[in-house]
Amino acid sequence: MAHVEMSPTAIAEKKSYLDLGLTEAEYDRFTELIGHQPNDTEIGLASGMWSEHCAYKYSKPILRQFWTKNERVLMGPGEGAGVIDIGEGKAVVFKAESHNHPSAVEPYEGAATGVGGIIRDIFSIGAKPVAMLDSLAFGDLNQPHTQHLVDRIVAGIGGYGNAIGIPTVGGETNFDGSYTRNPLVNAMCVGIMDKDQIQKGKAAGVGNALIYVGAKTGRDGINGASFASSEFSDDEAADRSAVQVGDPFMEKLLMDACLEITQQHQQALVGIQDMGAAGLVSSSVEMAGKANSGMALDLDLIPQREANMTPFEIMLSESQERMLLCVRAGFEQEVLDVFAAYDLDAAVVGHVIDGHQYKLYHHGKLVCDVPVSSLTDDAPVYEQEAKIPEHLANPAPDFDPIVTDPVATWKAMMAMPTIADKSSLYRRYDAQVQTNTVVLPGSDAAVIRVRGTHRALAMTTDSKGRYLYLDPQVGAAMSVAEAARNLVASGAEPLGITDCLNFGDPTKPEAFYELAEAAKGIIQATKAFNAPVISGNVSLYNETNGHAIYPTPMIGMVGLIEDLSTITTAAFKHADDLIYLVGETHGDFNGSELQKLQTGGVSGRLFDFDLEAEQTNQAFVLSAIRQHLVTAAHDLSDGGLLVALAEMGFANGLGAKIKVTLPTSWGFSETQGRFLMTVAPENQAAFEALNGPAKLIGHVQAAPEFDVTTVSHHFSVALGQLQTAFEEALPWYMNQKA
Amino acid sequence: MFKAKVYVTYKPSVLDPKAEVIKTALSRMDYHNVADVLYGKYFELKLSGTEAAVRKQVDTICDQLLANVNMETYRFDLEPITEDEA
Amino acid sequence: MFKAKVYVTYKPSVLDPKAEVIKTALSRMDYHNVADVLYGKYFELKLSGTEAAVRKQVDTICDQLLANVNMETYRFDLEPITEDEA
Amino acid sequence: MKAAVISFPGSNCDLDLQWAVQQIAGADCELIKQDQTDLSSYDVVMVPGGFSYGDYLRSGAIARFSPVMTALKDFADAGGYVLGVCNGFQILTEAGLLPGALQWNRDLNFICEPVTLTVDRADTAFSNQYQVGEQLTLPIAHGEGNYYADPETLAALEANGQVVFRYADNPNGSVHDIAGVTNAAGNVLGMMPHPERAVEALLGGTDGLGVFHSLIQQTKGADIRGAR
Ligand SMILES: Nc1ncnc2c1ncn2[C@@H]1O[C@H](COP(=O)(O)OP(=O)(O)O)[C@@H](O)[C@H]1O
Ligand SMILES: [Mg+2]
Repeated sequence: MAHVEMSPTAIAEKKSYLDLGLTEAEYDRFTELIGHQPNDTEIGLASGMWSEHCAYKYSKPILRQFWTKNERVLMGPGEGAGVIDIGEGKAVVFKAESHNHPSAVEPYEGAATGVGGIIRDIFSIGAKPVAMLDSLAFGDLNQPHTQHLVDRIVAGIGGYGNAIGIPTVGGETNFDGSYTRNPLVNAMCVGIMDKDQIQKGKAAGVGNALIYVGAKTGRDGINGASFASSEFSDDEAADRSAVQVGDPFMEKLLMDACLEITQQHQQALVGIQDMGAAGLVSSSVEMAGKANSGMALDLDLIPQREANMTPFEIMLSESQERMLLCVRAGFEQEVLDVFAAYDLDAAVVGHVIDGHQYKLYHHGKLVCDVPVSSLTDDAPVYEQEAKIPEHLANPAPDFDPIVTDPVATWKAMMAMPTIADKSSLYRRYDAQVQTNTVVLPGSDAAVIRVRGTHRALAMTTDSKGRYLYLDPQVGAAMSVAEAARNLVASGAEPLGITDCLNFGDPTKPEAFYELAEAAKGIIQATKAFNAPVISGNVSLYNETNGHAIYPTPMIGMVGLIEDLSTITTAAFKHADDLIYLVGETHGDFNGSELQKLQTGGVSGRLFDFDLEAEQTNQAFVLSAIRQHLVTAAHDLSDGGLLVALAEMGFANGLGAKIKVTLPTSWGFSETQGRFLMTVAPENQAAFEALNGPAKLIGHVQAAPEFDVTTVSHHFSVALGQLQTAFEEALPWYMNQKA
Repeated sequence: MFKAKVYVTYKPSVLDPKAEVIKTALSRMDYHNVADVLYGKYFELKLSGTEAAVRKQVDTICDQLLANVNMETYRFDLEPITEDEA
Repeated sequence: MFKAKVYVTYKPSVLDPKAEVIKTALSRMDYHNVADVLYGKYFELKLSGTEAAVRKQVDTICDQLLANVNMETYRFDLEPITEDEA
Repeated sequence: MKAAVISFPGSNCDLDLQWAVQQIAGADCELIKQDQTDLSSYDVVMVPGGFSYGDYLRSGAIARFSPVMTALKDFADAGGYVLGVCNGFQILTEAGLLPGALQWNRDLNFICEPVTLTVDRADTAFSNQYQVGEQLTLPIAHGEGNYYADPETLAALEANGQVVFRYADNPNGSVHDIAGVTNAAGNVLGMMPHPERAVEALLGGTDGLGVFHSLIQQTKGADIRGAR
């Protein structure tokens, strides 16, 4: 579908900018900013750069409030990714990105190119990507459409990550009806670098060159940024033009070559940035904007895959696997030679110029002449109206579960898709390439050692859409807390977070309310855990035919383990180890998996969250682990105590005998801030001397059986029965016919 | 009984990394007279039914299963075969 | 100038897992009149040279690159094309 | 022992192999590129895992046309030891240095998980530090690891005792549960599981170290750091 050019007057008269997602007011504002009637190219650039995806016009007022800096943060939001000091001269770089819309349209390539995009963000900072995580949310798994999405999205993530050679070490997979038509595909990449080699995406110094490298530009994914900034309807499912095919082989070459330049040709390099949303225009104009420079590009020099591309198409194409570099004058050949050695297409395509204009030439004609700031800093920002949604203003009555057959409920809970074993999915990811993965998927956080140091990094992603649906602020704080809890259970101290804010249409007051409230919760919790937001991404308009997803901020958190010997996993290690429950348990069921199991959905007022208790408990667990008093630790999350207990037993086939002074149903309560830990009998005294919020509830046993006493029941079940329910659920669902 | 021969290839605007790599290999084999490479999938299905019904069915199978119409196009030929050939 | 249409398929003795998956999918779509499925790769190459030379060259390209003769077989057709079509 | 690892464009386990041989097994190991044409200074040449040239046509199909492959063939013909792991195995079969071919896994999915192997031969250059019948746990990570050879080839492989490792619980559909196989002369081994991923206790096990220690033993000279 080629783009047909229109004259400036025709654009004004026919209001063709409306089709590009710009309003009349925005058109007028842009005309005023640039001082003339925009031509076809200029209006196209504005539509890309003023989309939510690039300009954050609805979310900026929210994002500004995030807490983004502490003593360890070397670089916060604003660049390709954030950077945190991890000691011994090293830094960790991480960011997450959503590819929800592309994956809904074309699951394999949408997911694959999402992975490719986030990897470019990491190596553009100068860091070697060492790990990937994927956070996925789907509709109910008994739908054939969902089964298809799960299969293809998982294939796409693996297809890219496995080929490029970055291990996918963790993530999450959640299922809820609200995601049926809007699956969430959020990918997170983590990189490691020497802390004195941080690169920025800037183009400074008049006369310095802009070098384009990577895949040739084609007509694929034109104006995907503004596509991602609108809602879906049934008609648009048939709009199939915005699809790109990922090329991990090309990206591997690009990554290796760019890292060679950032590490060995620093004197040549001024700035480097990947071409993501809104392709060439966003990367180039942002690089100029950050350095307050002017810029001129000659579009005839852009490597092109197709004939007769218009300036609009060249600038807004989202062809994958491309980077833009600003290179000091005189060093162009040195950089081109590096790329040539990797068999990559590279070309000088423009220069930094005097002044502040952004100029594009095509076939010798000036086709765009606008102030750089008209596309960057001067893009509109809107303060939206917020209104509390009806189901929050008048919540349904509390849910009070009745559990009469504890073993049957326990088995059914283990088989709930969100709880059930995900190994049939993550076994399709290479989790070990680069040989640094200490803790593989299947425990709490994944752990990667940092070569050349004594340290390791733990990482996790967590999102709790169900909780946010019932209370966006508290639910968001719980999402951050759960991420921290996963790290702590692995022996790590939280360093910082990245997020993907997956929400509905921000122009609807109810959806904006959810976004604004969620941000408040994130701010409270990130401060509480000393984990600032160093990067992130916003995905709005996750709606189909007017139905929004649950508000779902995805929290990607990275933590530091200073001593490799304190890495801890969730699996029981030895019979007779003592089992402790950390934290108080209440009857917390609104929003829980048990409510979903018994009623088919979630409703009511979300249960309370004691952030202070959560902090205290986490600090206690981490200190006990660091004193080598803990043989296994697992946080309590979906499905609560009994689910966590069973999971701890599976890996080594060890059972447990416990006694709790709680009603049976409370065994599935989802009260926050809790852990299960095991302690070797010889360390009991030392552990109890810590006087922490831990209660001895039983012990690990060699017999593969769980034996549980509550205030109302005494029951036991073979480990194998629970494990079968846990392991076979996903494969069984995936083979179901409608 | 019919035999359907189905050809599935990328749409022209979609970058095909596979074809690119094959071109590279051919030039390494010193074949410089190869101007262009197209890479696709090929299927043969044997189906029973009337020609019109089979044609419609193959079209649906292509659209929904054999081709990914987000980035691929397909075409097919039908030829009648006898039961023996099937 | 010639266009070579190359078909690469598994040898009959090799079980093709992809064809099996397609068969399963077809039966899930409730198409029970599909008797047989063959899955393969399809290539189009454009080459210059005399017919005999091109034929020999395409054969070599198939044998060494496009097919793995340990498990696959290939066949190809050549058709002359004009420079414009190339 | 002096070893080299060939880095093809798209190889991604090259550094892992080098790390295992050099830092862990303690032998000399260099990385070389696909355009190298002289391998005469090495005792062992390794072809690593990954996705050479994207594996876009068939895994290993394009790499075999690299200049280094001609040199590798000469090297193997002259009796040099060649180890291909995962994509390396695929490349060696495509190049005709090993019999058979690697097809899509039975369930068509990529599989990454630890598998149990049984050692069939403990008298090869690659397995002399193991015992016949010994069980090893090594990770696999591949989409096309389903080993295929036609019946005659298979019969010859078995008759000559060329199968070195077999899967205890076949994960991918390989004929005769073959996980690792040598050429007739016994100086070229291809295996789908990754020995270089099982050389450090921190990362979950050291069962793969024996492959590298075997080569060191076979080529003598170098001292073995840290016994198995
Ligand atoms: N899509 C996925 N990709 C990779 N790993 C996953 C995925 N889904 C789940 N996992 C892994 O499965 C384990 C359990 O996941 P989850 O139940 O979300 O953990 P938790 O409740 O501790 O956050 C974790 O190790 C997680 O990394
Ligand atoms: Mg957990």
